[in-house]
Amino acid sequence: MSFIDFLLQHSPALIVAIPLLGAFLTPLISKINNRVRNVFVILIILITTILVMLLASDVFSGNIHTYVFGSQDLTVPLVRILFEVDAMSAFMAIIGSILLLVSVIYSWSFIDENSGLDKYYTLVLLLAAGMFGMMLTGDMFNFFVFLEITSIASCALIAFWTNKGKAVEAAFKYIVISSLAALFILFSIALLYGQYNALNIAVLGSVIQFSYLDKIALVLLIAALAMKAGIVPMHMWLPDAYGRAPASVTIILIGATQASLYGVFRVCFTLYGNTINLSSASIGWIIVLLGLITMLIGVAMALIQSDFKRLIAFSAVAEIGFIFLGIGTGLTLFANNQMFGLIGTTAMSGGIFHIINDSLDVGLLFLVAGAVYYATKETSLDKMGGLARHMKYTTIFFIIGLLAISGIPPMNGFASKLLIYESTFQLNPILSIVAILSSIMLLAVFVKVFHSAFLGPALPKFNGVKEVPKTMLFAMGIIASIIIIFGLFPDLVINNIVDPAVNALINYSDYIREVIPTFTGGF
Amino acid sequence: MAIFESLLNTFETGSGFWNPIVWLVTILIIFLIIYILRGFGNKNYKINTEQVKPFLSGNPEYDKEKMHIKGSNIYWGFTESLKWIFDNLNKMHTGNTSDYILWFVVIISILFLVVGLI
Amino acid sequence: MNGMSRIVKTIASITFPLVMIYGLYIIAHGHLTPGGGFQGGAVVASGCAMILIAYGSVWTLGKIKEKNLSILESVGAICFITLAILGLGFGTVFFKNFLIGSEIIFGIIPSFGSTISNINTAGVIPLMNFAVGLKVIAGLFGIVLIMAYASTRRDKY
Amino acid sequence: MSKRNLFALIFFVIMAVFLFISSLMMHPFGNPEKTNMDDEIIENAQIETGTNNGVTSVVFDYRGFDTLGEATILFTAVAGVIMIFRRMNK
Amino acid sequence: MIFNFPFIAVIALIIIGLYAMVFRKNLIKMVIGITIIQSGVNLFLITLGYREGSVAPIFTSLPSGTEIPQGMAFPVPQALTLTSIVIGVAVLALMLSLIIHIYRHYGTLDVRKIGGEK
Amino acid sequence: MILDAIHILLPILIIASSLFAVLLKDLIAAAIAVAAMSLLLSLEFFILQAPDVAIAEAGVGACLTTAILVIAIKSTKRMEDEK
Repeated sequence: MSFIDFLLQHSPALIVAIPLLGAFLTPLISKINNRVRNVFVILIILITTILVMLLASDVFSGNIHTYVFGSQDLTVPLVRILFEVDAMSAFMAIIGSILLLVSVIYSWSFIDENSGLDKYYTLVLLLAAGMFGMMLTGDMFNFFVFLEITSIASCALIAFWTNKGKAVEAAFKYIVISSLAALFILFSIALLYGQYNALNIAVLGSVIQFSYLDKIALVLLIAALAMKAGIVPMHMWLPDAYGRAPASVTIILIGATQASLYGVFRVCFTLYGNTINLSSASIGWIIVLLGLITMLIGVAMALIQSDFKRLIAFSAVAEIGFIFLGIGTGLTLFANNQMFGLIGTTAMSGGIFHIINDSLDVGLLFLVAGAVYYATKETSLDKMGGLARHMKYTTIFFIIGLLAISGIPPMNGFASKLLIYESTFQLNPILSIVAILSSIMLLAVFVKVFHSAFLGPALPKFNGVKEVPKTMLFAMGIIASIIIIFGLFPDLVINNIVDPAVNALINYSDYIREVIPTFTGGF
Repeated sequence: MAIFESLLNTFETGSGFWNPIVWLVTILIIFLIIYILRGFGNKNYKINTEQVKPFLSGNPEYDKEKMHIKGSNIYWGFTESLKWIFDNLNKMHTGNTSDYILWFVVIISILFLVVGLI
Repeated sequence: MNGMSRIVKTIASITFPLVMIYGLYIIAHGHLTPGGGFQGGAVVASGCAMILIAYGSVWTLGKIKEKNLSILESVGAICFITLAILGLGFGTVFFKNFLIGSEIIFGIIPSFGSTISNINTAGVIPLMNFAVGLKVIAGLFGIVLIMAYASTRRDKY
Repeated sequence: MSKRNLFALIFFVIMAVFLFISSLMMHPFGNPEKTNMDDEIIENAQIETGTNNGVTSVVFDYRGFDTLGEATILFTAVAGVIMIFRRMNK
Repeated sequence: MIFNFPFIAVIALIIIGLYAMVFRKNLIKMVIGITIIQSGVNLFLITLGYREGSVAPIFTSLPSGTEIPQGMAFPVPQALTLTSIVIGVAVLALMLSLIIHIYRHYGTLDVRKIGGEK
Repeated sequence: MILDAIHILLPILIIASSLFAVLLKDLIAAAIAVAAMSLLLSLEFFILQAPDVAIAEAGVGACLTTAILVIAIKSTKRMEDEK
């Protein structure tokens, strides 16, 4: 067995274990030198990214990886913890690794002036481990544990600037909300455990019956995970947290939010996959309606904000609505085979493609906001103006982000939004009209930002403003280049990354059959 | 060269298509038009002279800060005409942690009614 | 936080060793009787918290620094994850109980059913108990110590 | 009672009613219906892991990865508390 | 036969905790509410794993005549509860240290008076 | 039979102490009520044949949680004044 095969076989565990080991070692390594610590953290994230890419390239070719902890064989999957990586998990893990890598590079100079940096990097690595654990695990309770790791680490990171009262307050709101959500998730896991005496997602998915208790558990799981993902009207923690955290943390928080979103889809499609005929229509319509409200309210609130990061946070809420709309349209038609083949797959590939586009676009905009804050120490849009004269490259990156998030053709947002518009139009024209309307309003929101922050006369108070350091520009450049590549060649991305993920969600029986070979269900 | 060919594939969505070559050519043509238009510009424009200053009907020039339209004033007409919507939205976002949890309870009970009874 | 009266201090210092012995017993016998790393760690940490309340956080912080506790916790966590990774090295997968059946240390398998307790069983589990116990003692006591100390400090913003 | 509290109380009662019904629909107290996973653990714990304590065998062997996560949570919380109470000036 | 009374108690604990979080105005009362919900869920997990007339899943000095699988309580929920308890104390410590900071910044613990971020 | 009575009595006591924890205006008293709830809960765990969890709950819930709560209350404000 060659070394690559060995790595590939153990990569699901290593992807979580390496950031954890790095997090435990960081307090000791930071005794040496600050520079050594930064290099060490970047190295850890880089190794993890390479492992994720290795695993993903194998998973996208059609294999589902399983990894049993503490035992070699799959004969006793009932008792041990199982990691199960299908294309959807690998897709999410790719997003997470890109965001982490960018964030760590960006942090090098962005956060450099503050104290407590060794704890900062420790928490970033822990957040990475929690995110990857949520995305790769195949066990309900393990999912809960990693959810808690993610939320505790993100809460501590949101409160990084403790001398600002609002940051501490946002962190408190975040931890209250997320621990409440986690407790309800634990409660519904206990409901499922009490009925079926199993904790594995695949095992539960093979025996689930949609009884009364199952319905209660489904509702609690969807509501709690949707609250963690920031669905209106449970989104209000999100602008507080995103707006007050340092920009380098916010971009990882996007990844954590997407991990909760992944949880919603995993619960709807895989855990309750066997009862999909009973549940799909009503749950699908609920998700579509939540998505519509999310888009409209998110974008309307973004229009009247005057704080730069808070405005972007509200538009991030609106973007999550697009994802919910796409996936919900697919779920609504899931029981209807004929319609699903026509519309559903398109809608779902639009929704899933939009996950990666959303995290890249919103991430780039947050990084730009952080760069503006770094250069001017100013967050309010009313006090900015004429920054394009001092910060050329940042302005270019902002324009790229603006075009991408509002779905203007040469950028990546266009491709996924086009898919969503087309499919929802065939289901019900009102849905796509609302989607297009909120997309237009998103453009209006960011044109406002572009005008008030970057255009206009050169204000005398910003005379000394200089361009941000090269590492921050490099981090923004990575995301911008990925956005342009995705925008120019969407066909490539959809064929190689998105379609396998969509198929993994639709063919839930493959996921279950990997653990229980005798399972006969699904299509 | 299979990868290279797959890069240039046309992406079809059913009623629309997307080809990178077409778009690159379009962008090139736009830049060409911009370049040509720029060529018609006035040659004797001089920086750091009176020509640069804005002409405000003979009035003196305001401060730079006053010349710039603030961010919250840009869509004034739009927000003013839809004031009732934005007022209600602002009332909804109280910033109170108890209310956040209350919305969670509301959504859970609505979903219970929808999923549990239907 | 200031210390309490002399009576409290004396009684706390008398009770402290007993609590410590009980907690360490729970950690060491985790694989035989009720208990384990977490429970024993919690008991020991609550004993330390008693000393902290009795003598005051300033005195306690003179004896033991929060940085040392943090490093101790890191060491405990590294020991735990190293034992897990050694399962990959000596065995085949993560968390493989590679010592069980090896007849070296902790390698004996007890007979099935009701048995007398033999501490030399259970493979890596006693080692993991010790690592987790160290980590939990340092972690929980560290939390209480930092919070008690920080509540006396008044930073101005 | 303010308008908000009345609004809250209505939805609170709906949620409570559904949850109480769910507690009545559970299996009878003390007689779980399905027991396959736990029976398998109890039967094999002593042979496979060598522990006399079934709970410890689950905590450190069968579900050892959860325990790693739990230890990580404690580590995270300590790091978070230290970071929150750090001195801001460098 | 006691008609599922422990399960009803679990739900009652969860509802009481939620009541504290939605209707009480003090931040520390909200934290206490989370602790109560946590206790309720822990009790639920342990109650699920109880078999009538069983003994704890520990083989050392087992009472003679115990049937091996049927006569023992479930070990898995107990392990899960251990994890849940440690998670609870970690979250509690973090929340309370944030509350100390909030009190220093705002000088109050009333949930309606802090923040005011619209 | 007597076990059934305990299984009914202990949850009632737990609920009562949790109600005290929620309703009392004095936060120190509420923290003590939380400690009492944890102690009763650990007794209930012991009766439900979970001695491991009972030890952990007694150590963490009844001792450390109370210590942290009391430290936090002492460094903020003791009484809850609602207006």
